[in-house]
This record gives sequence, C-alpha cells and structure tokens, in this order.
Amino acid sequence: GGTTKDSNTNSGSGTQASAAADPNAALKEGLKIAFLPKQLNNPYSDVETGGGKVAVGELKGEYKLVGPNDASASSQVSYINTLIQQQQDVIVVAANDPNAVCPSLNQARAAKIKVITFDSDASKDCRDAFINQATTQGIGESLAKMALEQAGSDGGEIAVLSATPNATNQNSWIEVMKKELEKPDYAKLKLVKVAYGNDDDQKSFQEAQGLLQSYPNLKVIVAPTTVGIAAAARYISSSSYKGKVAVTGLGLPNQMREYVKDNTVTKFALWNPADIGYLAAYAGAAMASGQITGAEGEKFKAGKLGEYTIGANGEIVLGPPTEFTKENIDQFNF
Amino acid sequence: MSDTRPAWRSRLTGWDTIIAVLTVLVLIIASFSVENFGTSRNFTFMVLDLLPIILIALPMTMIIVTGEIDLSVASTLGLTSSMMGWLWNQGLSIETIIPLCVVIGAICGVVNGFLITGLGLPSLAVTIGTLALYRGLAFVVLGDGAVADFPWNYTGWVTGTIGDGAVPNVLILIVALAVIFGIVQHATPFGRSLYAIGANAQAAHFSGIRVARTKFWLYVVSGAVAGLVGVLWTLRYSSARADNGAGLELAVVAAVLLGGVSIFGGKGSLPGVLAGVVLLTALQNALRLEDVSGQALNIVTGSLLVLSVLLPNITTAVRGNWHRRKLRQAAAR
Amino acid sequence: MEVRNVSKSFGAVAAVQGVSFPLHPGEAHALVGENGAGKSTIVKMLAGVHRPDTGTLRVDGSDVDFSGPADAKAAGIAVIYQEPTLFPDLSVAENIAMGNQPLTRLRQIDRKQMHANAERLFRRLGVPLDPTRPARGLSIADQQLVEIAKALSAEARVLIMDEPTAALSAVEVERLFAVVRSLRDEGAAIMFISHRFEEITALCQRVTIMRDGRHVATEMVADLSVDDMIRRMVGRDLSALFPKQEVEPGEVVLEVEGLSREGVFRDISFSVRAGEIVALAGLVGAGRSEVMQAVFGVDPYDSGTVKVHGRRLKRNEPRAAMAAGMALVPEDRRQQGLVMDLSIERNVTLPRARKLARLGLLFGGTEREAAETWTRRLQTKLGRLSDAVGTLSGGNQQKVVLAKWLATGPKLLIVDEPTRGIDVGTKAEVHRLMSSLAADGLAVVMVSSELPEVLGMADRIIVLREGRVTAELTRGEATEESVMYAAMGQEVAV
Amino acid sequence: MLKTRELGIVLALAILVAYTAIDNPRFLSGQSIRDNLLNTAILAVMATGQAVVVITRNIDLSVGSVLGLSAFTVATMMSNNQDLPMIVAILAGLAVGAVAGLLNGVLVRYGKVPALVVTLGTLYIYRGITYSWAGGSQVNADELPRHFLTFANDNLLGIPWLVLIALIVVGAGSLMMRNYRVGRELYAMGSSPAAAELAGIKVARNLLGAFVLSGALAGLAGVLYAARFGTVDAAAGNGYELNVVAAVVVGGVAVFGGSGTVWGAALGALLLTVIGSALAVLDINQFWQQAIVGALIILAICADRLVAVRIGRSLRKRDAHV
Ligand SMILES: Nc1ncnc2c1ncn2[C@@H]1O[C@H](COP(=O)(O)OP(=O)(O)OP(=O)(O)O)[C@@H](O)[C@H]1O
Ligand SMILES: Nc1ncnc2c1ncn2[C@@H]1O[C@H](COP(=O)(O)OP(=O)(O)OP(=O)(O)O)[C@@H](O)[C@H]1O
Ligand SMILES: [Mg+2]
Ligand SMILES: [Mg+2]
Repeated sequence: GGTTKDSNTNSGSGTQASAAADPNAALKEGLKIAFLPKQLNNPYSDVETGGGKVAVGELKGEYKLVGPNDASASSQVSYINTLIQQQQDVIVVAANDPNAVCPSLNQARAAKIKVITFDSDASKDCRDAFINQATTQGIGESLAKMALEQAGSDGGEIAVLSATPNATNQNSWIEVMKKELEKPDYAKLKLVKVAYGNDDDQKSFQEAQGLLQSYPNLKVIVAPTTVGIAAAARYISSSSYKGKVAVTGLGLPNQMREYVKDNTVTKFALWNPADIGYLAAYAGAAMASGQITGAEGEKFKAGKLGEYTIGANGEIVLGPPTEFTKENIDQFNF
Repeated sequence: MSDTRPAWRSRLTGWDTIIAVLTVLVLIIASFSVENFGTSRNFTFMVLDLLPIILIALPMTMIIVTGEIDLSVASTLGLTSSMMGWLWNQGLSIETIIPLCVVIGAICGVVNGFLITGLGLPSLAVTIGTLALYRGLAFVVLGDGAVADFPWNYTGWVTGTIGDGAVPNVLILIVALAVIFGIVQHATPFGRSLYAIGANAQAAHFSGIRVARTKFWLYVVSGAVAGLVGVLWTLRYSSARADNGAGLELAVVAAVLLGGVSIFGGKGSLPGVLAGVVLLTALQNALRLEDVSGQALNIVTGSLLVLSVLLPNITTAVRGNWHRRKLRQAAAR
Repeated sequence: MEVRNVSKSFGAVAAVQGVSFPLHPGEAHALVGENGAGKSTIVKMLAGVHRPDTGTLRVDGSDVDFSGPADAKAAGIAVIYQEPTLFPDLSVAENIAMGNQPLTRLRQIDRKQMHANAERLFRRLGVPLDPTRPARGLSIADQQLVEIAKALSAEARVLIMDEPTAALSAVEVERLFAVVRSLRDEGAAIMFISHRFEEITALCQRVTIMRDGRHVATEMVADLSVDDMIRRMVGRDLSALFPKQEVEPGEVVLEVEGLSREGVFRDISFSVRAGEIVALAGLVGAGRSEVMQAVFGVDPYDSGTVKVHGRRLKRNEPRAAMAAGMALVPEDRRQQGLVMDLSIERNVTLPRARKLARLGLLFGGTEREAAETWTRRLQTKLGRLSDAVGTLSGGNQQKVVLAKWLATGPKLLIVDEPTRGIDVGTKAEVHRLMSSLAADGLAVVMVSSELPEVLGMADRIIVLREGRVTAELTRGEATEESVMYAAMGQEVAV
Repeated sequence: MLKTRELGIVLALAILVAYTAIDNPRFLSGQSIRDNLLNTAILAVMATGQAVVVITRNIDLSVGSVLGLSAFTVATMMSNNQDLPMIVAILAGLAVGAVAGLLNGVLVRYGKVPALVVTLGTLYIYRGITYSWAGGSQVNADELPRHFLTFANDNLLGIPWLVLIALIVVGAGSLMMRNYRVGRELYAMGSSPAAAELAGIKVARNLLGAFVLSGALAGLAGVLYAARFGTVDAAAGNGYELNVVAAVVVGGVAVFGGSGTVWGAALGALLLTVIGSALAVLDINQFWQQAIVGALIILAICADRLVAVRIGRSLRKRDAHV
C-alpha cells in the first residue's frame, strides 16, 4: 500500500541525521518492522515472531511477517529483496546462512533499513545488532549438565540428535558441549554419535530409531532442537526403550508436555522464544528511532523485559534459559 | 501449398505465442499497479532470481523435446557449488576453479548420459537416482560447512549491473546463451533431429540420426550448464553449500512445461520457454511485493502450470464442437 | 447393418461425403478406392472411433449412435484396423481375450481357459505362435495374424477388415480366407478392404467403390471386371502395372558377404549392380527385412561384410550407409518411416537436413522447396506441407516416405514392401518410378511379399527361407512356382 | 520368468539385511524389525496407488501433498472431536485423498493434460492449500485422542495395525491387477493407450479409478502418518513423491507403463526403507547416506534392466528358427 510514504521519508531522514546515538530520542510510531524467520510454519519461529508482533503492537508500528517455506538461504534473499523494495524500516531476520544473506542485507542497510538478526546470526558486518537467545557457552554447558543428570551417577553412552548438519547454532552449541565433556566431571559420559534429523519430524524420528539400534547401551539422547527432541521423545515413549533411555535438550513446553507427564522426559530447557521476537522488535525500533546505533555499551528499554545493554559485536543477550520439569511445565504456554 | 495464411494463424494461436503475450501483459499491468515493481533495482532482482531457472531451462528444453528428462540438475548444481567451496579451500585460484566446476557438472552429465543412452535405462528413474546421489556427494564434499570468502570482484560482478546502470551483468550471459541455444534448437540440423527423436526415436534412427549420441551430449551439456549455474549461484550468494539449489529441478521443469513444451517430447519452442520463465518469475515477484504469502504463490504456480496445457485444449475442443454443430446445421438445411 | 449417407471431415479435409451401402449377413462386401478415398475413415465410423458428422448407421433396421468403440463392440461389430493395435507388454493370449476374458466363479480371470482359447484360434489359422509370449517383438505379419485372431475370437456378427492382408503372403492369405469364408457361411456380414483385386474377386460378392470420399457405385463383384473396377476407382484408364524397362546392368554397387545375426539370419551373400532391380522374396518372417536393415545399418549383425562400391561399410551405422549413397524405405512406415507428429516437409528433409543447411543453419524456405519437388513428383495428395504427416491417408504417407529417401539422391535404394497399402494407380506410378530410377543407373533392392510385383519388377530374385538364402533366380528362371517352392522349403534346381 | 524381476529385489534385500545383521545383530531384533515394517507401511500404501497409476503410463506426483492435506485434515478433525472412532478418521482420509485424486484424473482425462503436468501442478496446489489453511499451526500429539495415537502401535495377533493395513492394501492391489479384468485393462491402457481406446476398454472410467485409488491411498497414508508421528504440520509428507516414485521404479514398474507389479513396488518401498535404516545402523557417515541411497537406486534400476534384457534374449532364442 502507498499510504505510509510519509513515515518512510521521516524515518529515512531521521536516521541519516543522527550518526551518533541519542539515548533520549523518542521511539517513533508507525515504524514498518518486518520479520523474516528461517522458515514459515515452524512452530518455534511462530512463537518468536508472535512475541515480535506483540512488541510492534505496543510500539504502534506496522508488523509484517514473511518467509520461505523451506529453510534455505537463497529463498530468504528473495524476501529480503522484496522488503527492500517495500522500504521497510526494520528487518528482523534469522539467517539461514550467515554469508548468503549478507549482500542483500547490506543492500538493505544501504537503503537505510535497520537489520536486526535473531535466533541465528548473519555475518556481523552485515547487520546492526544480533539478539542472542543465550550465550553459546551457556547453552552448551547447560546441555552437558542435563545429560550428566539424566545419565545418572554411573554415566554411560550419550548421543546428540541435532538439526541439519549445517545449522550454525546447533553446531556451535555441540562444540561447546564437546569441550565441556572433556572435563573430568564428565569423564563417565561418552558421546558416541551426532545424528542429524534435519529439523524434519520424520527424519528425526527415524534417526532416533537408528541411534538405539546402533548403540544398545545408550543412556541419553540430547537434542538441541525443538523438532528433534519432540521426535525422539515420541519414539521412546512408544517403544520398549521407555524408561531406559532418557531424552533431554531444548524443547517447546507445549510439544513436550505429554512426554514429561508420561515420564519419558524429566527435564529439558529453553529460553522463552516469544521474548526473543519481542526484544528484537524493541531493539529495531530503538535503532530506527536513533536511540542506539549498535555500538557496545549502548542501553535501551525493551518494554516489559526491562533494560538491555549491547554487548561486544552488537550482541544483545536475552538471558539464561529456563529449565522445564514436571513441576513447572504447566506454567508455560508456548 | 501456396496457402500460408492458416499456418501463420495457427502459429499465432499457438501456446508459446499466447504465453509470450500473457507475459508482456503481466509485466505491463504489474509495472502500473504494483508499487516498486517497475524500478530498476527490482528489475535487477528479478533477473538474478530467474538466472538459474532460465539457464538450466535451456538444455532442459532440448532434453524434454527428445522425450527424456533430467531431474538431477539441481543436485549437480549443489555438487559443483560444494566442489567450488572445497577447491577454494584447497587454495586454487578462482580462474581455475570456475572452468573446473563446469567440467565437474559435465561429468555428472556424462554419468547420466551413459546410464540413459549406454545402458538404455529410463531417464526419469536414472535422474531420480542421481538426484539423490549428486546431492549426497555434495554433502560428502563439504559436509555441514559453508565456504564464503570468494573474491569480491567475482561475487560483485554476478550481483552487479553494467556501469551501475539498470542492466545486470548476468543479463549478458543469459541473452548470449539463450541466443546460442535458440539457434541450435530451431535453425540447425541438430535441433531438427531433436524433434524427430522426441516424436519417434525409431524413425529418427532409420533416418540416420544418432539418437543415443545426441541424447548423450544433451545430458553432458545439461550437466555443464548446471555446473555453470552452480558457480553463479555460489558467487551470487557468496556461499558454497551442499544444499544450494535444492528443489530447483521442479521449478525448471514447471517453467519448461509452462512454456508449452510437451512432456512426451517432439513439441515445444525455446521462446515459449523463455516467456514461461519470465512469466513465473515476474508473477511471483509482483505477488510478493503485494505481500501475497509464499503458500499462495505455490497455488498460483501450480494453477498456471495446469492451465497452461488445459486452456489450449479447451479452446480446441470448443472450436471443434462449434465447427461440427455448424456442419450439422448446414446438413439439416 | 447399413451405412446411410454418412459424411466426415477433419478440419478442412472432407474425408467421406454422403456414402451409403448395406452389409448383408452371409456376404462379403469389398470396399475399394484409391489412397485417401476415405475407406479407413468409414471403418472407423463403423467401429465407433469417429462419429459421423452427418448421416446415420443402422443395425438391424434401427439407427445407432456409437459413443465409442465399446458400443460398436457391444453391437457385435469386430474390426481389424489398418494399423495393428496390440498391447506389446501383454501376452498374445491376453491381447486376444482383452475385454472377453473367461472368468472363474470369483470373477477372476481363468488363464488356463484363455490360453486354450488362443491356441484353438491359432490352430484354426495355422499360426505357430506361443500364446504366452508377449506381443512385443512380433513381426508385422505376426501382429496382423494376432489381430485377425482377436477379431475372430469376438464371434461377431459383422467383421470389418481394413487391409488385413497387406502384410501377409499368399499362404497366410489363403488360410485367412478359408476362415473368413466359413464365418461368412455361418451368417456373418463381412467388410473387406484391400488393394489387391485378385483377393477381392476371390472372397467378395459385392463391392462398393469410392473416389475422393464420394460413393461411386455398389455392385455385385461378378458383374464387374477388374478393369471396370479400376476405371471407376481412378476415373481413367491405367497403363501397364509393371512397366519394366530392360537395362544393361552396370558395375557392382552392393556386395553382401556371409552376413549373419544370431537367431535371425545366417550366411547371407548377394550382390546388386547398378541399373538392376533385385527382389528379396520369401514367406512372411523369413528374415528379409532384418537382412536389409542390417545392411543399411539400423540393426547390428554378428559377422560378415557389407561393401558399397567395393568399400566396406561400418556396421550398425546408418549414417555411413547414407554417406555411401544408400537409402532404405522401411516396411513399417508408422514406426520406422515417418515421424507422425512432424510436418510433411520436416519428414521429407529429415535425412538430409545437414546437406540443406548453409553455414550450419537451416532456413524454412530451402526445406519447403526440397519437400515440394518430391511430393509433387510422387503426386502426394496433401493439404499443406506444414501439416503433420499423421493426417495423411496410409498410401499418401507411404509416398512421403518414398519422397524422403528419393530426395537424398541415392545410388542404392532399398525398398521394403514399397507398395504396401498403396492403391493400384499409385502402385503403377511407384513401379514406373522404380524402373526409371533403375534405368538411370540406380541399384534397387526390393523386399516384397507380393509375388506378381516380384516377378514383374525384378531382374533377379533372391529367395529367403528361415533366415537363409534358398535360391537365386534370374528373371527368366523365375516363375510363381519356382519362387514359392524355394520360399516354402523345396530346393529348386537352378 | 516374470518373477525374476521381484526376485532380484528380494535378493538385494536379503544381502543387505544379512550384511547389516552380521555387523550388528540387533538389526534383527523384534523392535528393529517392527520399526522397519512400520516405516515401510506408509510408503508401501502410497507405492501401491502409484504403481497402479504408473502402470497406466501416467504418474502421480501429488501424493506427498495429498498426504499432507489428509494428515492435517484428519489431525485437526480428531483434535476437535476427541471421541471420533478410528474408522471415521480412516474414512475421512480416504475421502480427502479420493477427491484430490479425482481432480487429478479429471484434468488428465477430460482436460487432456499429461499426468506429469497435472500432478506437478496439484503438488504445488494441494500443498499451498494445506499451508494457507494451517498457517504456522501444528497439531501436537497431546491434542490428539489417545486411541488415535495408540492405533499406530497397537497390534492384532502381534502384527501392528499399520503393517496389517499395508499388507491388505498391497495384497488387494496385487490381486486386482493380476486376476481381475479391470487390472488387465489398466495394463493394456499403459501398454498402448491408442489400442486401448480401440479395444473398447472404458478408458475414462479406469483412468479416473486409478487416480482416485492413488489419491485415496495417499489420503489413507496421511491418516497413518498422523497416527504414527503424532505431530502434524503443513509440511507433512513434503518431498515424499520422489520416495514413492523411487520405490515404484526400484520395484520394477516400468515408467512407460504396461509392466511391473504392485507387490514389486511394495518390495521397492521395503528395500528403500531398509537401506535407510541399515545405513543408520551400520553407522555410516551421515553425509554418505544420501549418496549411497542414490547409488543403490541406480543399481536397482540397472539390475532390473539386466533381467529384462535376459528375458528378451531368451524370447528371441525361443522364436529363432535358424
Ligand atoms: N485423423 C485425421 N485427421 C485429419 N485428416 C485425416 C485423419 N484421418 C484421415 N484423414 C484424411 O481423410 C482422408 C481419407 O483417409 P482414409 O484413411 O480414410 O483413406 P483410405 O481410403 O483408408 O486410404 P488408404 O488406402 O491409403 O488407407 C485422407 O485425405 C486423410 O488425409
Ligand atoms: N524386434 C524383434 N525381436 C524379436 N524377434 C523379431 C523382431 N523382429 C522380428 N523378429 C522375428 O524375426 C523373424 C523375421 O521377421 P521379418 O519381419 O524380418 O520377416 P520378413 O521376411 O521381413 O517378413 P515381413 O517383412 O513380410 O513381415 C520373425 O520370426 C520375427 O518374429
Ligand atoms: Mg486406409
Ligand atoms: Mg519384412
């Protein structure tokens, strides 16, 4: 639609004028903030962008959600190009490939669009800020810790069921986890395999099957992806391995509730994905309004989440993940 | 024999002409009614979006005209992209890598060609197999990694425009290749033989056409072009990855069929296919600018594909009925 | 059954216009006319394939409107089409039984019964075919025999046969006729189409003559002489059918030595000189076509040599044969001779597109000119050169195949059943053409199942039986008897 | 003689299982066999329909999308009506699939559009409909009725329902194609479409029937999918069409119609599934798996071709009189 031309020009000149941050600048209304998740129709990203929608509503901006049906970098590029053509004010994107989206993102920035990445970062020289759900280190450690708890005092074999072989997040968490496992505390744990379910429900399901056939003594499956953990839990809960093999990792409470209640899963973790989108929207608005530029140390207010400080390399860390158990799971609905 | 008018008229109502007119109409309507559609930057984006489909469609058209199919093209693209990343990591220069990648694509084509013409296996089955094989090899080569640090002057050339104007650099490539393929397909003995092979391979064989050899070379060319597109794809996204171009094969086949090429072989023209590709890309671009969701784009693509064959059939049927009724009326009188 | 004033046109072509004739039970009715006269179109209307534009079909005195072949079948009409219509992947027995398979109590197919039925039919026709083998790979003749068995198995009240004998030799034809006569005597109505008049006089009582889609006459066969029929068909008198010119043979053009292919033919040797017409005779399935296809290179052979003008040809390489000046007009024009979906001009120029190209490029004009010269010379009846060849009648398609190969200017012409499905008028033209080409120094090899043609045209006759040469006869030595003896297995002293 | 085609697949299967079992005996454990059969069931049901369509010289590429549409419809229906019995779910899935198949068939037959074009188009269309309807929503296992989820794991006489259904479908399909008139007519139509028309076969009826069957079975597969996997989103069955076609081709059904068998296609589905799980069990590098699957598909086609050539040669010999 062509009704928002005015706000465009406003925001354009606004950012142009202030190369330096003005912490006291008012948040603009009517900002066009577009979310581009890794793919549409992924329940996890839907929760994330849902949080973004709430934030944009609070900011009285224009919310838009676009995205490909497949999690490929190239289809994201077409959408970024479209968003540039539509002259959005902020693009909030979860990059499917840190480099492939770069040229387009830089074109966007050249067109005075603020680029915030969330969930999965793009190369740091082609975005203005990155909303990190938790530090890579923190998640990796937490995964190792949960694995140890589940395996019990005797330790034993554990396996990882990840997303795609080239998923940036998962790979860095697994790296940290591997380093962690080398420590003496974890001596009794043996990581026997990293399998990939491609974030496809069925493939993950079959990979879980394969793991149990190949490693009869497996004690724990650690799945650092919401699709993987749900599929693994589902397989275990319906097979003879129930009660013998534990499943843990990162999962959505709604998807996992059933398996927590039937004791297939005793503990898993996740940050609140809705908060990521929420924070990203506020960060984008703050930037488009000139409150921040993305430099280290700058502070801004993110609505109900309170104040955040930009870290090194333009990273904004959401906070520590929440652990879910039978006791607390009913308090969450996402 | 001297009567050429009906031939001329039948050509005018042929599907490739209709689709060309339709394409122009869509372009015109979109430039007026869709905001930002007509801008030069959007033109560049569109050309970049249709680059892989249009290039792969060139040899694919020939292959489908001979009654065969190549579903492995997107996987060949992925494999060359992987190889490109791997070779780059080995420290080869980009000037060596690019021709090497085209050769790798051609080798994929040689394998297809050998299985299909040498062993006489059905191409649909073979290329479903190599679709999985080449994609798998792509992952073997590069695994989960991505290689990104290609030289800027190359990546920039692919996404850039001539003299910073409105004409993308790759458009030269597209036009040059399209002209070459067009001439070969429509104005050479080789091109003629493709139609004969597609419509009746045995009769072609009896006419002295080397059916197997011709098909073999088509697969080699198809592989080489897919390899070239693998290079261009990698440079455009400055990212060599094993999953590059996944699923592109169906888009290419859809575009070729939309352009009026018969899936049974023997019929179709390259201009029709080019129009088909442009129509699809332009429509998707315009709809995206209008915030139509990707899901709805699926429906549009699918419907177009079916309608592209259905509509001409319906018009012929209606015309035939009308003609018959007229005859009956004349007889009744 | 009766045909009343039916018409049918395809686009601008009026294939049949206002034709009427009756089919009486217990009578064989012949339908004759030149190529493209509309005979097959009538057959297809009777069979429910085409719907008449105007006019009606009547069965048992009441109008019928067939919406498809199933309706015609249900009305008791069985049809043998001009072109075989078998299912190559199914067994011969299944082909015959399709639609009428014997069923067991559970409505499952009773295979045993089905095979037994097929065997019975084959015994009646005297064909040594295995009912369980797939139809793929059957020779044209065998295919035609299966078609005949199929039509007979339907035990129809009306049996329509569109050139069933075109691919058969005298022995099979005689057996077929015996069967058809007995059907006729049991009260079936027979419609029979053929370009061979001796067959018509031998089998039919009544004849309908067509010209250019119009009805000319329906008369008793006994009341007409063959010449009468021909005159009314073509609308003028014909010159001699076999206008053989005597030519002094020149140097040897083709030399075949010890050619063998396992399971097909063995140790074939012969030679052909310039100006000579050599005929390959034999019963159906003797392997004549296979030999010539191996010579031309479309089929492989295991051992032996083929030399043209003393130079050995590469095996299995038609292009080499063409370069040496060879041309092959194949026996199956639909599968081997023509690309039905392509235009007439493209078909004619197909083998020599390279020669017509300038700087590697082809232009429509040159192709059209080249095509026009030869189609006109062969008096092909066509609408536009840009029409698909599939829209032509069978005989005119055959002319296009001839045009296609004559246009390459061959030194050695191999013709396999050159006049199959061609009307008398055209046949005479083709024969005249062949002799004049031979007179100009062309070497001609002719494979033919028609003895009169063989005897009338050939300078020398090579007889094949079961893949071997059993006799080589000169024009003087050859008689109907001597050729038949050699073809059927009795060695003839030469 | 015809059996040699399927025999090749059985042999390949036996070698693969033996090799894997030697490496890891647990591959032959009850749970493992059960898993393999359960995984094959869905593919085999779809392969049955696909085989029938391919035998008529057509193809149905829309099956993956039909599966998705049916799975999502049924899952939504069941989550909204917790008390509906399983049989209603199955009937609903069959109905959704049959309608989708009917549309394919009508376009192919009456629109005279080649099947590959039609079903490539409806592949996009049906998937698009599911996406537009589902949006990002997902039906999770905890929203589905218990009896629906346990159906996938329940047994009848020790055989899981899923496997039983697949066996019934494959068995009935084979019987129909081999011993009933309509089956032979379908072969005839694929062997020579023009001749089938001339032979008075009710081509339209049979063709619609074949597409409706393929659609309905894809719909049924959608129900089984929903019951087995519990979580259903709009992407369910995405890309399945290539697996199904691969199974049919590996199973010895000629892509040009007229030959091959339904149970061969089912064997093809089993072989593909077992290859997948054997590679996982053999602990073969994840990255190599897809490549190996591709290579094995090609190998299977080559083997099939070899058998066909043998048969052809023996036919030649039998007829030879030289
Ligand atoms: N499907 C078709 N489309 C267009 N024209 C056709 C078609 N079928 C036949 N014709 C035309 O109708 C006319 C009559 O053809 P038909 O096949 O009936 O001839 P015929 O008497 O059987 O000849 P022949 O002896 O050569 O078999 C011809 O001019 C032919 O070109
Ligand atoms: N493709 C094939 N595969 C297997 N056998 C074949 C094939 N083609 C022909 N034959 C067999 O080869 C033998 C020779 O057939 P061919 O058709 O060459 O005989 P012909 O003498 O040319 O007779 P005509 O041309 O009159 O039919 C026959 O027995 C036939 O069944
Ligand atoms: Mg005819
Ligand atoms: Mg012959």
